[in-house]
Amino acid sequence: MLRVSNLRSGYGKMVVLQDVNINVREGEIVAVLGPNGAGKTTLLNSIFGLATIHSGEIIFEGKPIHKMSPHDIVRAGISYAPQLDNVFPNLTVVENLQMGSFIRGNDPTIKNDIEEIFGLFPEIERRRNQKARTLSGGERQMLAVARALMSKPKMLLLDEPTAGLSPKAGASLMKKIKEIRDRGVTILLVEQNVRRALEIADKGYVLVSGRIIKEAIAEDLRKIEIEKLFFMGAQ
Amino acid sequence: MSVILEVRDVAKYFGGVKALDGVSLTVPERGLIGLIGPNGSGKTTLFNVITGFYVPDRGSVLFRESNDLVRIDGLNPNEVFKKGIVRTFQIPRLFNSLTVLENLLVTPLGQKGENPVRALFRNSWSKQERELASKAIELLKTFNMLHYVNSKISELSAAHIKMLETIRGLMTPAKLYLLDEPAAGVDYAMARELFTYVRKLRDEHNLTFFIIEHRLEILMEYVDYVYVLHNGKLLSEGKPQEVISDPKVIEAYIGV
Amino acid sequence: MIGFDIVGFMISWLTLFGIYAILSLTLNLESGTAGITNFGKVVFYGVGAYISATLTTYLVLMLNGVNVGEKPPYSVDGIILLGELGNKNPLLNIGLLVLSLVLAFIIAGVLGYLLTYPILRVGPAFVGFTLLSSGELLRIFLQHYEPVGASKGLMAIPTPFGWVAESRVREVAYLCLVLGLLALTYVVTYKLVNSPLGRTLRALRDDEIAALCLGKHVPRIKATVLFIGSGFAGMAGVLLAYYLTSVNPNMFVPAVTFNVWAMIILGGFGNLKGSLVGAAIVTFVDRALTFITPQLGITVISPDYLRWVIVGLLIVVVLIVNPKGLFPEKPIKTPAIDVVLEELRGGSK
Amino acid sequence: MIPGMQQAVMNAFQYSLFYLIFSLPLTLSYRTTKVINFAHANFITYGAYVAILLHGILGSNLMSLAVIVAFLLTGSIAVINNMLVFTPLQKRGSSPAIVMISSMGLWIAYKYLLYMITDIANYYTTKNFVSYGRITYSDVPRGSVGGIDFSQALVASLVAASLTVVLLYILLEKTKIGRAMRAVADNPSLAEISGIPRALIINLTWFICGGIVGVGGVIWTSFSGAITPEAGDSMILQVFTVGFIGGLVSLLRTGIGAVLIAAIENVGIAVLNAFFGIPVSFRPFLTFATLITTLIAFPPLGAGGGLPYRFLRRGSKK
Repeated sequence: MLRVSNLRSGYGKMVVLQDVNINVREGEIVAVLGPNGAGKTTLLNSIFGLATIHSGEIIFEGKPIHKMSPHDIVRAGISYAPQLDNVFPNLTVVENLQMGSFIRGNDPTIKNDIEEIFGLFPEIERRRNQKARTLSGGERQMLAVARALMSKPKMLLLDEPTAGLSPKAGASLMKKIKEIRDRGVTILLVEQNVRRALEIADKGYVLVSGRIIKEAIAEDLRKIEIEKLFFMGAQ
Repeated sequence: MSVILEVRDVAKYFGGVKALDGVSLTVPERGLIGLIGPNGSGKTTLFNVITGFYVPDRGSVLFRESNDLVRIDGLNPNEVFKKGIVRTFQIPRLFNSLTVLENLLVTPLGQKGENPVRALFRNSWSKQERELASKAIELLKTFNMLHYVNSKISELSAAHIKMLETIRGLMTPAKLYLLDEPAAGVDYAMARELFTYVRKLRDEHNLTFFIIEHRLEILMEYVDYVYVLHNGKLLSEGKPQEVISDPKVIEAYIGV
Repeated sequence: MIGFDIVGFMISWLTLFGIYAILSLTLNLESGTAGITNFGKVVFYGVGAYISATLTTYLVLMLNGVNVGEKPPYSVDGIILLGELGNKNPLLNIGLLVLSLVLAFIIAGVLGYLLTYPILRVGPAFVGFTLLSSGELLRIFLQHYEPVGASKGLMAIPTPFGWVAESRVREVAYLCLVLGLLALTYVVTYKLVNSPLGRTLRALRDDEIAALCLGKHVPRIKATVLFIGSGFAGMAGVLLAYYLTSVNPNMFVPAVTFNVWAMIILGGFGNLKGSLVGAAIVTFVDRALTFITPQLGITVISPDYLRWVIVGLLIVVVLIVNPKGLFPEKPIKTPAIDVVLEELRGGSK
Repeated sequence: MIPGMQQAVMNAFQYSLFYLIFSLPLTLSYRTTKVINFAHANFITYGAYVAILLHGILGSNLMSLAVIVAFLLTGSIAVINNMLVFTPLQKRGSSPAIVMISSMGLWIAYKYLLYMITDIANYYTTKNFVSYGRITYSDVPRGSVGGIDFSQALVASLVAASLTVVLLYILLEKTKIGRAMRAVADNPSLAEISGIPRALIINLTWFICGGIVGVGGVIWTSFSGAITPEAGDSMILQVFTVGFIGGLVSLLRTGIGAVLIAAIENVGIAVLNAFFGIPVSFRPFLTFATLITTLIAFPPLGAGGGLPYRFLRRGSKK
């Protein structure tokens, strides 16, 4: 469904990612694991047209998307929940969700979808008419994921959705991500929290210092000590 | 070893966000000290407090001046620099329209030609200027960057930009260097080279380094001691090996 | 084109060029090199002009024993008296010129220094706006302040060379004075730009925060630059007042500031030679329009308005098409370059 | 009681309405587009001249007609400025200061273009458009209620200011497009990620902001006794100071700023005039003093930079 091949990208002249190859099949949860600063966010930004792509290509459903604007990429069916600055702080929770469905125009089913999403995230339903800036970190993460779902994407990019959450909240969010996949949305998940990610992922990539150093199905990854890879890198 | 920098119970709040919530730590002279922690743990805020960008809401920052530790919190950034603290930024802040040489030459304090009256009389400052230029050239030679001497910053690679930002402090008698993610965006080999230089500088010039770095695999190889910040508090500290195996650190980084 | 006075045209163009070039050189130092968004250049220009006008008219009358309480220089009597008394004593006239230049430099400079205080910590928009509105305030003040003639301004200002009988000689002498001061301005700005100070100013423009972190006292440096730039602008104002022999508040509209901006944008930010060329081109267009439009029989459109429209569009178009201007900024020339050259030459052997 | 105080309070009320109409769009346009638009004054003047030319050339006495034409014209000017100047500059990565300087260029060009238009209009009609008298409209009521005189200007500006506040509120809070405008202001990159067409939203913002200010310009012709092509310029000190009080972000604080500046100017100068004999024409000095105080005491660090420099060192010595 999504294929990233030989990607070399970064910001301006700064090259962050080198030779990155990633494959995501429909219906999968693919986790990209790696320590802080490894380039995980840059990978998602590259897919979403927010980073500078020096070479390589990104194909989504057979169409190259690495030259498209973020706006067109949303229309193509990908949605993105960034880790930071992921809500509109001065808009209410409901308004945030409505913004997520902007490309759907005046679709009458949006109202239903909002309620449905609140069904998935009852924690934020209680705060539906509050400004997003009053939300806690965990609630913001949920709102960000919820907002991204509102465009009815075929594929969802998630950047460390559980960062800064308590273990309990993190685990429950992961469960919800799995639920979202079961509703038919393919998920590319970037995570630092290896164990939590591998609980739900089908496949994983380990990204260290801008390079993929390991690719395996989740079961195999669970067996090795990924921490070592994190701290010591490939060398 | 005597302490060069001491942070005492520093807190900094932004609205309800506790960016720093009572952090105390010390940096010894000639140390190569790491500061790590997940995103948003308050590392850069701590640097900002030390260098005078922010006034801490509580606590104090002390810096060694001859034999005493004096308070430097609340000073303006330019005054902090004069005490002997140089910092670099996560996103390097060089002067983009100046050449590499000019970026180095702009750094030294007390240049005669910076006085507007003296600037009019070239003779009064040209000798000093030549000396500084020789010093800059020596520095560039040491770091294998002499061929870039007349290049604009935009012609440099990311690694060289990071390097230049670090070495421009050497144009002045600075004692403590605060480096904010020197290896970010630099490839592995260059990052190691950069850290090797840092170690060499420490050894040869008796400098002290306090380094924020996410790329632990590189950092851990070079530093003597590591502090770990998490949610504005000191989570752990110790020798690199101890910190890596500290369950609290693993939990903060990797999760349970 | 019958009776087209080419020499007269050249003299008037060059005089205007000289006055404006002083402004453009110093604005380029402030804004091009040091990055201060000075939208209030006209304040210091106007202050200089009014200082010389006020000083000269009052002193000429008073030293000739006229009671300025009864016959102030802006009254009809005063104007007539100024015409009679103004150009008798060469020494007095030249002395007044020197006094005006010195006072204008100091007062305009100090004003520039003081005006930086409230704006040191805020972004370029606020800096620009504060300076811009101080220009408007100056104009309102002048319009309502009776001792400087309120909205009529001051007229019949005795000129430094008023005692010279031959008008062409007088004009040329004045032109020499203007070009002399321009040369001084050029030398000073050139030396400042090509010095460690100039390097620090560019650093400040590129990244104020980084400069502050390298120990540069950014507020003080900015204030000093505005002192120098404003001082010279004050002197340019003196030259204007004597050239036109009259001043009034409507000469100092914000458009004057942007006329100078157009010059430095056209010539190139941070390039002094560019500022000279920019000033030459813009003032030439100005003079040419004034000379040509009446000859073409166009009376509907005032050349003044056309000029300002051109100035405004010039700013916009140059910024869009070629933001570096005609002459891009050059590296700073200090002895450091020689050291590098020696080193590189030595290295190749 | 200070003589003329009642009049001063009435004036303060009248001016606060004008400042509302002129400054709310300034804040709205900055926070959405991040452009400091010094050509804002042109919208006021062009709005006023729409009314004047309609009145002087076509003999129209209808404010409603002038309002419609002015809204369309000044709104379009704002969009054209954005499409031809601001957006190309921003796309090329020009600094906010450069974009701001370009708006200065636009300001000068538009202003003197209007002078040329007035000259041409004067040539064909032999009417003086460079200083045009107050216009009395046939479609705006006036009268006196409870001893307070409701002039046409007061009625019109009261209606326009209320409509501006109410309609902006409905637009921004209740409609999808308006929420998208707030979203773009709040977090431009997330807006883009969410698929909101930012360029379109920004153009729309310009159109609305330019249009509202133009309408204010039309109403100004029923208030000011002598309208010149500088009419807008004479108000930018006040309008920008009001905007700066709102930090160019908060519409609510901008509204408060409008009332505050109108009060300081009108009531303040009445007091100073009564006690110290300071001429009423010096009232902009009060606004300037407010501006300087705002900048020193609460330096707004947004709007393109700011320096972490403190003149008074707090907390360094205990």
